Amino acid sequence: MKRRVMCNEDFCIGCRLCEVHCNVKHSKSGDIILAYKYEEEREPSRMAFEEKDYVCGSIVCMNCKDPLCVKACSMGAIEIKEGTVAIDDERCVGCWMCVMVCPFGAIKRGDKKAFKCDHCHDMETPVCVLNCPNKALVYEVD
Amino acid sequence: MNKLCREKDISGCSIFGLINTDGEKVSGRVITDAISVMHDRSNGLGGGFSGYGIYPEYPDEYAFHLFFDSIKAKEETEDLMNKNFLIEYDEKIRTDNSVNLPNKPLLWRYFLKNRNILTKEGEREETFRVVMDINNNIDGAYVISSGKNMGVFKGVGFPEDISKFYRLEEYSGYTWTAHGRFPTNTPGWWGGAHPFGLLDWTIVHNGEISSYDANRRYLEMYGYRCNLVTDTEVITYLFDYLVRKNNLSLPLASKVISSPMWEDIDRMDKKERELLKALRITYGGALLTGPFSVILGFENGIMGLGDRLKLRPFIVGKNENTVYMSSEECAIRKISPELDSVYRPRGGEFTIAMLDECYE
Amino acid sequence: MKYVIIGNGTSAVGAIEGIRSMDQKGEIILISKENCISYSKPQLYQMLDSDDLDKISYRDEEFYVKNNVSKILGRSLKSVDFNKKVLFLEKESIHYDKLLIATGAKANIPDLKGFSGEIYSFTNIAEANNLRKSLDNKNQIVILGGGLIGAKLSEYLVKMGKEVTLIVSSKGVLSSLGDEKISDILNKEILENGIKLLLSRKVVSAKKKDSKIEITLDDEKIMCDAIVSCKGVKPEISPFEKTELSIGRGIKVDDHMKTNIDDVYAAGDVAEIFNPLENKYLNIPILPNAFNGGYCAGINMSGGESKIDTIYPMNSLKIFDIQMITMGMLNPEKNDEVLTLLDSEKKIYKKLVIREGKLIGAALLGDVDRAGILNNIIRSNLDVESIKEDLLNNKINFYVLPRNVREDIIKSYTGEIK
Amino acid sequence: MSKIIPEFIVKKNEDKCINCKVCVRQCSEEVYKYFEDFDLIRIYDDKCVGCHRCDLMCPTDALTITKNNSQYKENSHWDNYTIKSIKKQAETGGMILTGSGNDKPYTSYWDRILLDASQVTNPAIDPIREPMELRTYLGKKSDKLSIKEENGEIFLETELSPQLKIETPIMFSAMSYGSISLNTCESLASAASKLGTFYNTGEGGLHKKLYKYGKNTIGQVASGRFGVHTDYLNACAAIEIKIGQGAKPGIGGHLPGEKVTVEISQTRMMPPGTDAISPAPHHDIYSIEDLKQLIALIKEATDYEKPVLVKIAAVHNSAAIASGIARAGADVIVIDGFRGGTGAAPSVIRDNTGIPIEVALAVIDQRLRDESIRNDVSIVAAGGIRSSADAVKAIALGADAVYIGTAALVAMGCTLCQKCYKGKCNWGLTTQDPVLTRRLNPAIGSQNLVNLVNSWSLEIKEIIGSMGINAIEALRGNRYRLRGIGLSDVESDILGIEHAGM
Repeated sequence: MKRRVMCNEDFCIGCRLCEVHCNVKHSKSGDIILAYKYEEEREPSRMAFEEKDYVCGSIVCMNCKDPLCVKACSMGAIEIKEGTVAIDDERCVGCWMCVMVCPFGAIKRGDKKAFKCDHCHDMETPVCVLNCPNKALVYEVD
Repeated sequence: MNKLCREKDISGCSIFGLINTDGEKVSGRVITDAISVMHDRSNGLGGGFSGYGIYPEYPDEYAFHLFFDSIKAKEETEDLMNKNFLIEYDEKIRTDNSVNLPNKPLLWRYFLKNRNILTKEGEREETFRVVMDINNNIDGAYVISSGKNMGVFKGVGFPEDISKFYRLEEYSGYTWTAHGRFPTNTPGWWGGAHPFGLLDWTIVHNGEISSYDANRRYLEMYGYRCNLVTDTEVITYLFDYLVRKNNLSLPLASKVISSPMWEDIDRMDKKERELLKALRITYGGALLTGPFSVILGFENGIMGLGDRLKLRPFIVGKNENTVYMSSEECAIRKISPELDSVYRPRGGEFTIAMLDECYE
Repeated sequence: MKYVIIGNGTSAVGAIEGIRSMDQKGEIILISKENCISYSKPQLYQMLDSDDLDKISYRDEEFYVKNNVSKILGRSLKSVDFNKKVLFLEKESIHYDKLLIATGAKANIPDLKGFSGEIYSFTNIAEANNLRKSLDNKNQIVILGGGLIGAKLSEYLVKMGKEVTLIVSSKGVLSSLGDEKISDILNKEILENGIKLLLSRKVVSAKKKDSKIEITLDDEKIMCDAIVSCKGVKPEISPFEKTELSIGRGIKVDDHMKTNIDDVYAAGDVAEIFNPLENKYLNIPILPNAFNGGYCAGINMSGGESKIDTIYPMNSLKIFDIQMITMGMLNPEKNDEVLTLLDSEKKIYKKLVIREGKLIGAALLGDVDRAGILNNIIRSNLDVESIKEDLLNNKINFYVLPRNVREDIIKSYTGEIK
Repeated sequence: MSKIIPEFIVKKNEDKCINCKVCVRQCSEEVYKYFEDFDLIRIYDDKCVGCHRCDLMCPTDALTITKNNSQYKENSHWDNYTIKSIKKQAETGGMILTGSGNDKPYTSYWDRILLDASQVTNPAIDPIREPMELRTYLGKKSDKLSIKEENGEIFLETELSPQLKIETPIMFSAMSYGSISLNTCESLASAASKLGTFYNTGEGGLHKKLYKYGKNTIGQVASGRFGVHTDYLNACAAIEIKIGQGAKPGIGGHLPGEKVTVEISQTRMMPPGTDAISPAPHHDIYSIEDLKQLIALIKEATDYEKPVLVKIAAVHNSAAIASGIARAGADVIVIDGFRGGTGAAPSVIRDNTGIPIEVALAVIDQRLRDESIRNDVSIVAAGGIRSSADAVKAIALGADAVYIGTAALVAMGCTLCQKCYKGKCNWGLTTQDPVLTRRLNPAIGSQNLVNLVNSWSLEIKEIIGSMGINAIEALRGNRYRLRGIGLSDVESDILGIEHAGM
């Protein structure tokens, strides 16, 4: 099994709702208004939204066939679980070796630990894809 | 817009037809026996018959049956006929006035010969125009039948009463069709009863045409005027238009009127597909929808045809040299308890029985 | 098939995974001098205040069980007969079909004239434990060497409340990166955080004086309680020095991690791999190289075909508040183009080294996000002529790359685009 | 200072706003502006066109766009629209432009026509259980087929005129690449091909990306002759000569230079950045016989393989014009009613010129029948068809099929803000701005169109089934199944339908 969220940049409209919904999904309450207006701590979105002239797009972990981050992790804290490259929070020490090697820039630096898209592993389709208003984000499961 | 057209006839009905393919004639009593079995399918507001081969003494003259509302109408009609025809013989149609029927018009028959020497087609076209002319332009005159060696007998009443009124047991023909009517929205009037005849076409019809106005407006482009407020009129004209004016064979005409579904046409082999596609595209205005089964009578045969979904009953039976078509089997069994075969045509399937030969 | 791996570091783990991706059945024997499971060398600092090895374990016990690896731990290799394919330990001998040498590296410890006491080092668990145990009653620590280990160790020790003097022979810390600006920024950061930083100094001699140690530099004398040498590492090649194995600084391998002897491979800090960029053999002792080399060797040992990517140095390092990621060649040659961006206030520095239109080195200080995109540009040898200004002046952005390039990258890492 | 009162008020509910700035990023009219230093989203109501992109995109429904209640003093003669128009013209000195169709409260005859249904005497037909045929062929029909029977085999001797086969009597009307984006064109094209119907290139030529949909393309030849060349004519399944457009009869087209991108200029075969001006008339058609020549020319160029459509705006003497067009050799006549849409038109024309499609259609169909030439052409009704019911009524009045344009745009996102002429369509439809055009993903656009037409087709089947009809040709011209409501005798007479109760 392999999961991939692809962004068809021809149709990314730059609304950044993927980020919003990613935030909500990974908030404590799971409610958009509570998450944004009442929860004190909020993880930054796991999406990497980027713009360049007319081109924009949202990038999350692509679940490489042979992930460089897995090999570069100094703690052996990254492994592939059920088709998704997963960072073990307990073991990550924030050395950013993964950030150094990820060819898509999809791993983000948190306060002390790296984090990345988890492909909303408890859902059939990740929230960013579900909520993409122009279906620019496409979820592929092989 | 013709006001009458707006109040077109809607009716349930019984229909019956028989033909002796050897050309042996039977009395009008036979078909009266058959149609009267289906008494419950009519409500006394219309009944009628057509017989073929009933005027052997005038085989080459157009036999016109007419309803007149007034003597004036009769005189105007005769003036009009005289322009194109020689009236060989005319008489009041014999009736049994002991039968109590309402609103009886004046009934007259004429045997007409064309004054001009014409081809067969030319003769028929001229006759057609005269019929249209009378029906459209003479107030109170209606041509009920206009073919050769045949006639239509109809009126307001149960079929068996109509038969008695017209003394049908005195006529004998090789083909008979009959109709019992159950109109729902208009008081039955004599002209609205079936069969409907034009030239040697007669139609008895059970059903209602939901495509009526599409067909009517289509026909009006080609000189037909629909004044007699029945679907049956439209069906008759469609056959006339397709067969007489467009030279389609009866089977092809029925493929136009009850066209196969596109999905079936798509599945046919190329040659047949192209033909049926062309028919449907070209004569789309002649497609009939809505429930119907009809028996078309013509010079040398009868044809049964139902709608594409078979929404009205229709059955065909054969015994030796006689083919029967009926709304219900009981009517056939009544006059021919033993049958060689019984056949129930599918939706849109035509059945033709002709003198000398018979094919489905 | 019987695979023998000497060493239990990152490349050994890589090799086990590489072999097992091809061959689930073959016997794997792992021999290590160290009597513990594999641990993360870059995280050795954590052992300064704890003896809990689990905190820095690289793979847990279950890893060996799951991969069916027989461990022979705490034993060292005495000699080897490559002709007969036999390894000699202290008491036993082991036959191998395929051999991986992953013995790693050991600390460079300088001879200090006149000093007979202990010079600590900090390159493995034993050294780390030893240092920790000794630190209790020692307050003034002198660290020799301003490389990666030296700088980072200074930070840890000063955070533990020690008085740290860092003696660097060059003009700045991490001078080996070849970028003076980085060294300047780091020098400043280190000084600001209370470390006594002595630059361009040489240790002349040292001697014990009472309970203290007196170190004589070229221009002054300083007192301390302990000396830690962080003068880099050298490949651990001792068991093979007199064999027919081709050895330079480390064991020479080709791009398949193969040595000059059949069925013998080497990977990790002990190996030096031919680098076409510099046209010479390079020993780059960093973790991703070790894993990749091991993994590549593992695949080749078990009948597969794998070629190692061109290797170049890369590192992610945080000294106090300065996070930096460097990669490739930062020391430009004459015709190279160097683009830099500096914001001293925000402690942001960016440097790109471009040779013939290709990025060959990059350094990011402060904002290191999405460094991997640059790394991939180097690794994939992409043309950056048209995008270099963007790369320098804006946040690193995947969409800076032309579309076809981006699609190629996606395809090559993750498969066809539907 | 503008003296025009803003039309809309934009309200942001601060309790719900999460400051995600979707509104700022989505509004091309720049109603929203974010000031980073103050962490504030400023709202400029006067710029709002009421397209609802922002409130529909807002993830917390924090935005509402309402009509501005503050208006000029009520006056039934000098209404607000009139006052605003005058002020705008006083400020600018230009014509007032508008987009989409006539929105003035003229009578809609569709809404005054009711449909018949079967009861008892004639069974209604259940489209789920019985075949229900919507397939239609557009083109000239032979009056008579010549069929030969030889040795029991039947041969069709007549060669049919070229026909357009449509699986449902709904097509997408002409919208040019230029007036709408390429993504919008592609949505229409791909939907047409999935549905087995046609879309129309308008006067925009055929982009090379869309040649693959040629089988489902009607190529337009209009007065500017943009993008017309042999390959274009032959790539399309049929050619439509556009004489007029319902939204602006007698008015040409004007695509401003800034909308003429490189791609559009290549497609239209004109220099990029220059205004694309379609003249009001075809300058080679000053009379009906000139039209005949152009029809002949196109037929010659396409080897007599493709039907030629002629599109006219519904005007006062449409019936006579239609008869002329039929006799000039057109295969299909398209009549575009005064509710038809446009990318840009002077509002004075849009709102005051032409006649309703219902009326034009009824008189044209009757006129062609009176002349016995109804079978020589098919009739396509266009201009403000809003629903399957409108389509059914149009067909019963005599149309063979309908064109939908505005409804198609609405299916793809249009909210009828009528600002198409500005080229800043927030829904990515009537714009060429690369930031905006990407807002329509053709995969979604085309699916929405397919859904719309499929649901209308289902409804048409349900309606005709309820009438006891199971083939669309039995509905065509079947005015007996229509009844008027609230119509005067004259109106009933013109429409050729009886009043309800008759």
